Amino acid sequence: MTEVTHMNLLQAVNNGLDTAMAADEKVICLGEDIGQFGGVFRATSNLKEKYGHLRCFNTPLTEQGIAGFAIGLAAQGCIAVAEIQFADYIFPAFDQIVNEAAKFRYRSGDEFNCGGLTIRAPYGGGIDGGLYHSQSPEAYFCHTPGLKVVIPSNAYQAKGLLLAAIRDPDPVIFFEPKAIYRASVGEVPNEDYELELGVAEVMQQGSDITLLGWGAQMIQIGKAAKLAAAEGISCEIIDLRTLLPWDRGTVVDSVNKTGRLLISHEAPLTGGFSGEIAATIQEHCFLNLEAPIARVTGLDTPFPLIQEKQYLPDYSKIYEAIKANLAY
Amino acid sequence: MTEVTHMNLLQAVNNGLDTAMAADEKVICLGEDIGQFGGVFRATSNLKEKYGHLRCFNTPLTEQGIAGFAIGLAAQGCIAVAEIQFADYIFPAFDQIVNEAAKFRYRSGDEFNCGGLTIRAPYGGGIDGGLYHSQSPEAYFCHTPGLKVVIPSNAYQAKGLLLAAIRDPDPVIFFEPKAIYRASVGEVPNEDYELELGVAEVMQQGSDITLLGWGAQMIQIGKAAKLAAAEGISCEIIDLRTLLPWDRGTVVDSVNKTGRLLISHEAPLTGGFSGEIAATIQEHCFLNLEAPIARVTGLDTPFPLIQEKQYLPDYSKIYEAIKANLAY
Amino acid sequence: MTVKSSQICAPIFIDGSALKISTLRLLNADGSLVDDLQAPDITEDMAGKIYSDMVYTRILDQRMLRAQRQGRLSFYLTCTGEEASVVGTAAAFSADDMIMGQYREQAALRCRGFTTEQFMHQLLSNASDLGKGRQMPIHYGSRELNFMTISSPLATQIPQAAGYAYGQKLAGNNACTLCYFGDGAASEGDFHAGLNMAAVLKSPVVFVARNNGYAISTPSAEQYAGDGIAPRGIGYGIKTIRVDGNDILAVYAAASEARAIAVKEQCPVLIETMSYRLGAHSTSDDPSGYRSHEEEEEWRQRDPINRMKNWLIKKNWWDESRDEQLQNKFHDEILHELKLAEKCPKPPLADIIDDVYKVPPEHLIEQLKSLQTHVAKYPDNYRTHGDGCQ
Amino acid sequence: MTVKSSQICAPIFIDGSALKISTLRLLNADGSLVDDLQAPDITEDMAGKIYSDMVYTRILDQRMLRAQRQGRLSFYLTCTGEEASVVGTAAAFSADDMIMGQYREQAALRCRGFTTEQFMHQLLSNASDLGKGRQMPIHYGSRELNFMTISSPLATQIPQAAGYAYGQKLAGNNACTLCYFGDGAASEGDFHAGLNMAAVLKSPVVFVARNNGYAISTPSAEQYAGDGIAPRGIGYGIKTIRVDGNDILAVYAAASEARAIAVKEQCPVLIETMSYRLGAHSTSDDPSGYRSHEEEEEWRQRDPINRMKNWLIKKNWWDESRDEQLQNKFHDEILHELKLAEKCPKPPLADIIDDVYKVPPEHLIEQLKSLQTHVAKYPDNYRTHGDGCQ
Ligand SMILES: Cc1ncc(C[n+]2csc(CCOP(=O)(O)OP(=O)(O)O)c2C)c(N)n1
Ligand SMILES: Cc1ncc(C[n+]2csc(CCOP(=O)(O)OP(=O)(O)O)c2C)c(N)n1
Ligand SMILES: [Mg+2]
Ligand SMILES: [Mg+2]
Repeated sequence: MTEVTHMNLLQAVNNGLDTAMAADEKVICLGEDIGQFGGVFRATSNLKEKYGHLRCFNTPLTEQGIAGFAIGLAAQGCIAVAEIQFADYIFPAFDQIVNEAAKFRYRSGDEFNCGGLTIRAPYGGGIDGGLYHSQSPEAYFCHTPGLKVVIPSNAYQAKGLLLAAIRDPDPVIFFEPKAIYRASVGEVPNEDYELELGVAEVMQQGSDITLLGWGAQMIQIGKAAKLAAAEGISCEIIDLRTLLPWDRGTVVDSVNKTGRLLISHEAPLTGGFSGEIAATIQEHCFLNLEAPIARVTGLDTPFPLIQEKQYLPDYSKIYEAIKANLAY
Repeated sequence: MTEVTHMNLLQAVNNGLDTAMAADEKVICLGEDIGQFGGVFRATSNLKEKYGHLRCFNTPLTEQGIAGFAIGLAAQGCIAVAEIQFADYIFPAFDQIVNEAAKFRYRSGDEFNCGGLTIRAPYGGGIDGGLYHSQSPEAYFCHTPGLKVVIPSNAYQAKGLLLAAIRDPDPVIFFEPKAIYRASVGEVPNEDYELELGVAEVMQQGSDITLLGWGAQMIQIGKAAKLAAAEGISCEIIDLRTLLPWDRGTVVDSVNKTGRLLISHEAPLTGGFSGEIAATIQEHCFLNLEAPIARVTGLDTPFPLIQEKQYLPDYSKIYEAIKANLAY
Repeated sequence: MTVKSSQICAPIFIDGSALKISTLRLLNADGSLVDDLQAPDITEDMAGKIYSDMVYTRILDQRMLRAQRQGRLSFYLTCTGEEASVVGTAAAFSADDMIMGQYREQAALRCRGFTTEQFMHQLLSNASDLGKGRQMPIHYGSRELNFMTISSPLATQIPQAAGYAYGQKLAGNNACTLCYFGDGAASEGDFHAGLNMAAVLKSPVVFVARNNGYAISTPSAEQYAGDGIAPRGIGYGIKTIRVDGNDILAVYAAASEARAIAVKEQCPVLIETMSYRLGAHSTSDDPSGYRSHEEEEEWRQRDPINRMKNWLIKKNWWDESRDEQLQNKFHDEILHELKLAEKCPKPPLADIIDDVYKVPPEHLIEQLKSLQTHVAKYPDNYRTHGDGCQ
Repeated sequence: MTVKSSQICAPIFIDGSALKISTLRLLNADGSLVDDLQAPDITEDMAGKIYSDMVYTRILDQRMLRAQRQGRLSFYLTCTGEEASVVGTAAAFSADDMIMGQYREQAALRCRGFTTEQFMHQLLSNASDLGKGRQMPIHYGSRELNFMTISSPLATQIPQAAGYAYGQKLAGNNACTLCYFGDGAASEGDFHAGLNMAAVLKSPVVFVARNNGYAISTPSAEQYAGDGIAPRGIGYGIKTIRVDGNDILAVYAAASEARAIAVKEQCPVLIETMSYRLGAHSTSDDPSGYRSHEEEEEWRQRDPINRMKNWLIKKNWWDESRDEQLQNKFHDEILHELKLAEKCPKPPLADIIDDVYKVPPEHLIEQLKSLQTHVAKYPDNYRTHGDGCQ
């Protein structure tokens, strides 16, 4: 019998990092304030104490440097786990991630690779953070061949996906839904385990419509599905978990069954990853679709502060969109 | 009668810059090698001579600096036209563009703005450039509310859209299809004129299928449409011209008429802007679509060198996709 | 053939610590002048205004910190300990000069005349906030006062300041830009780009590196291995000075001279102010996890406000009873305005799509309309506190 | 109370040009030693190898430039004028040390043992190119030779080198990293990040700033306003030296010492080599638009290869006839290999999706399949030149 501990998503991240560092001394954690202090969210608590300042350390304040340094570490053979303090601050590292990490193996003909690289960053709204502590930049990275993009939605996933990401032979961007860092609590195995990347999780079976999302949106989707169920609407719920490469097969099968698809994410609508999914699914499920694929997302504005609630795609918006889709 | 000059796309860009600088002394051009040398493609030829080194100058080699400096210039009241030498090198400036320029007016409640900013960059394949002289990064910017994204496909558009972009009150990213810098030749009015941003151009009326694209792809689309016409297929061709905000109305009207849509771009498929367009059109034209929306794009790999031809979405691939779509 | 003086003929490396930069200091802790210097060039009025602005900032910070703990603000961040670095620099500039700050420079805004009411509206994200409630507390901005709206991404303002100042140079009106940043932000690539571009393109900008020893939890020993920020200025060919940031006279003297150089020579200047962040990084932080009380205490002894007060008293420009009066006045005013502001309405929903572009495009108008319909259907889900105010 | 020596009490700014860095030079143009120095610590074998690699690089460059003009290569870029800066540094390092270059360091690759055949396969994007024909000519790389594959985006290798060297430190095998970049690339934010991180985190990396006076058309006067790159090293607290980049003995001496420091003290070192890009930036460039023939001519007089040859001859380690022989040998070998390589096949189509990920995911396999079907249908549209070779 597997021993488990009740913990929240943040603790599961910490536990995943701890597990990875204990299992392999090549695993190195780096980032702003992650040493002594354990990170502004405390995702790296106690790691410096346990594994020493050479394996868990503060960096100077430079995201492009952190990414570049971590790529170099990974190219040398280390397993580099870099933290970007907020996903909003990943953009100074964009060139290193998109032009370098993503293309490292390809451009060298596999002479070199930086597959040992994982970049973690808390992302998303829900903490009164306004423009610069709330963004969901996943779509930018999903348009970048060579990267993998992973987003857990609960504590169990967080540890299992993080361990898989760290050990994956390709560079992985790992976004953590900070809104539910503490709110999402569950049983997490004490042992070392991995959840396969590239595989979506069907959270609930249903027959009338498929609801698809990732990260903190899974909670909103779950609530909306409950409201819908009360009206006799049976929702199938899919947590995508890995956005790049994404599990098309699972989504296609589901939509072929339900005939309807709703996708939800916090990022702005235009250019958000729901567009890619909708475009692919309309192609693969054209004859089975009974209504247009619906997208419930953030507005096409920067992330506001005082109107955060209004901006976010919440359960009531999803619920309304489900009803509209069924009434189509 | 308007006087015109026969010129290529590159000369039209140069002419547009010249026209803007002559008309308004607040217009400043800056970038790597754009002074004395006139830029590596010579888009800024003679501007330093004509307007002096204070208004047209080389910068140190730092794209993040160029973008930041140009944002500051624009905030101060200048009209800043910055060149990024290749679109592949715009990523070090990503934070300044996406976190700063795009959000400048919003975050300040309109106390400040950098609407005077235009960033020009040659983009796309076709010059044996491999990974780092061929990229089409437009989708990254189209997911960024606050920016406008403009791409001309011929000399006439280049001058008119560039002048509109420079004078537009919002920051504009202006990508120039370098593959056809010299190949695309046409009559360009000598006078000062602007083409409205946000408005697509219907290049050819048709009834069987709508073909949508931008930049150098318009040439491939045109060729494919000719081949199709020979088989009795009538293509409507739309050049999107402005990708953000894009002209949904024109596309919806066209697809409602033809019942079919094919979108083509050089950028990789996954997360490319065709996904957004397809997602939107399937929503708005659901009942009129006779086949899935087709996308003919670059592969989901970095841009290769030796297999560039195979990688690019060319006329034959578009032509095959047209036939497959009509046979659906 | 002989070796020219700029040549060496043995591979002797210059040590990383070769360039030690001295610190300008004029004022002792007891308010006496170092080495019995001449009184610096500062009028009683100016000294009074500077002191008053420093005291105001200290009280504003204390009061708002408490308000945040009481749950009345979502977030706050103090300037405590660095008031001299900020007021001493800002006071040396003209109202036409643009200020581009990092976030810990509310003292400069006060110095420009931002009112208590304006502070409160921003902190509470009210409809009257110039920033329309869009950014977190402390992200102030005012076109009227030439104070650029604060942006969270660090160091981005540095190349922007270089560009802004270049525009001022072209405009030819003898204005310049004052740009603040921290010892942490100085590690960002944008710092390098901004200082180098300003030097090469001759932008009249005065950079103030507020070296307060920490970037959140990261001490400067883990931020850089050189002698702080100042030597980098020399590397870029920028005139540079380091000052004791807790010494208001030194800061003001350096800043006055820096502004004069920037405007006269149309070039950048760098000032590094050596000080200490006496409080937590922000209300989200607890410094006890990464530094000692003793260290904090040591710096508390060098409080810049006390030091200036001692000097003012020595000069007979000030006394303790006026000091108490002033503090009480600020205290009452701030509390009063806070209460008023708490009763003010929040920005209207329609604001949410404004200013993304100068004119909202069609798709945003549509998104707003459907949002409004939805909110009207679920009003309880979207209530914002605070309604009705004069 | 007196002022401590590190204090000043008048606002005197340190001038941007305060820190002037001297240049190490050992060898005069005629091959004599500066100031009749002792002979530097270099064996005849090592000197011969260095000289041979410099000459090889010069001839390779001349030959490939011509091949490009003949349309046999799509692009080329020479090291001409900077051979001493590159070979003199690379030769001082061990085969275990990683080299991370910018793109003008083919001489370092030669020094490591890259064969003419390997050069040709990369330049012609052949199936035998270690990089599988994916990058433009001159983007070499070899795991076996510890030479990191070149990447076009400038300066990105600098923080990567800091990280790579940190990994070497942890591995504890006394290897270090040699990282090259140009005077232009040193303006990128990544330069700042990389040098500062290496200094703070104590990475054993030797940075070589190849200051050749230009970044494409931009002269260094428009690149920086300070005294080059070296003073920046001091700003980061990094041991730094500037050398005459056309003086092979100075470069080699500095590099040997730099490597010793980096490995022994486990810290970064910065070398700035002052030289000149004698040719165009690349085959896409024409320098006549931005600099004078006189300037070029002046630098041609300081050719590093000639200077070394004069020294070798003075030492009786070399003579003109051996020189001619060597040149002819290289010339013939290169021409021969070029011809052979021109007959080699290009990489197969299936390669196009390899190495995006370690294992191609399903969507890429699908994309490849449909591409293969399409190409089979339109073979004429997708022919690549070159087929059949042993
Ligand atoms: C680009 C970016 N990265 C990270 C952060 C998160 N962050 C906010 S303040 C801060 C420390 C800044 O330190 P410093 O520049 O020394 O200023 P101080 O707070 O000491 O005044 C950090 C890391 C940010 N705001 N922007
Ligand atoms: C990020 C980036 N920006 C621009 C370019 C285009 N570019 C290629 S080489 C070059 C000049 C580099 O000059 P320098 O670093 O001095 O090296 P040198 O060519 O003189 O050896 C430029 C601007 C690039 N490759 N990468
Ligand atoms: Mg600080
Ligand atoms: Mg150079």
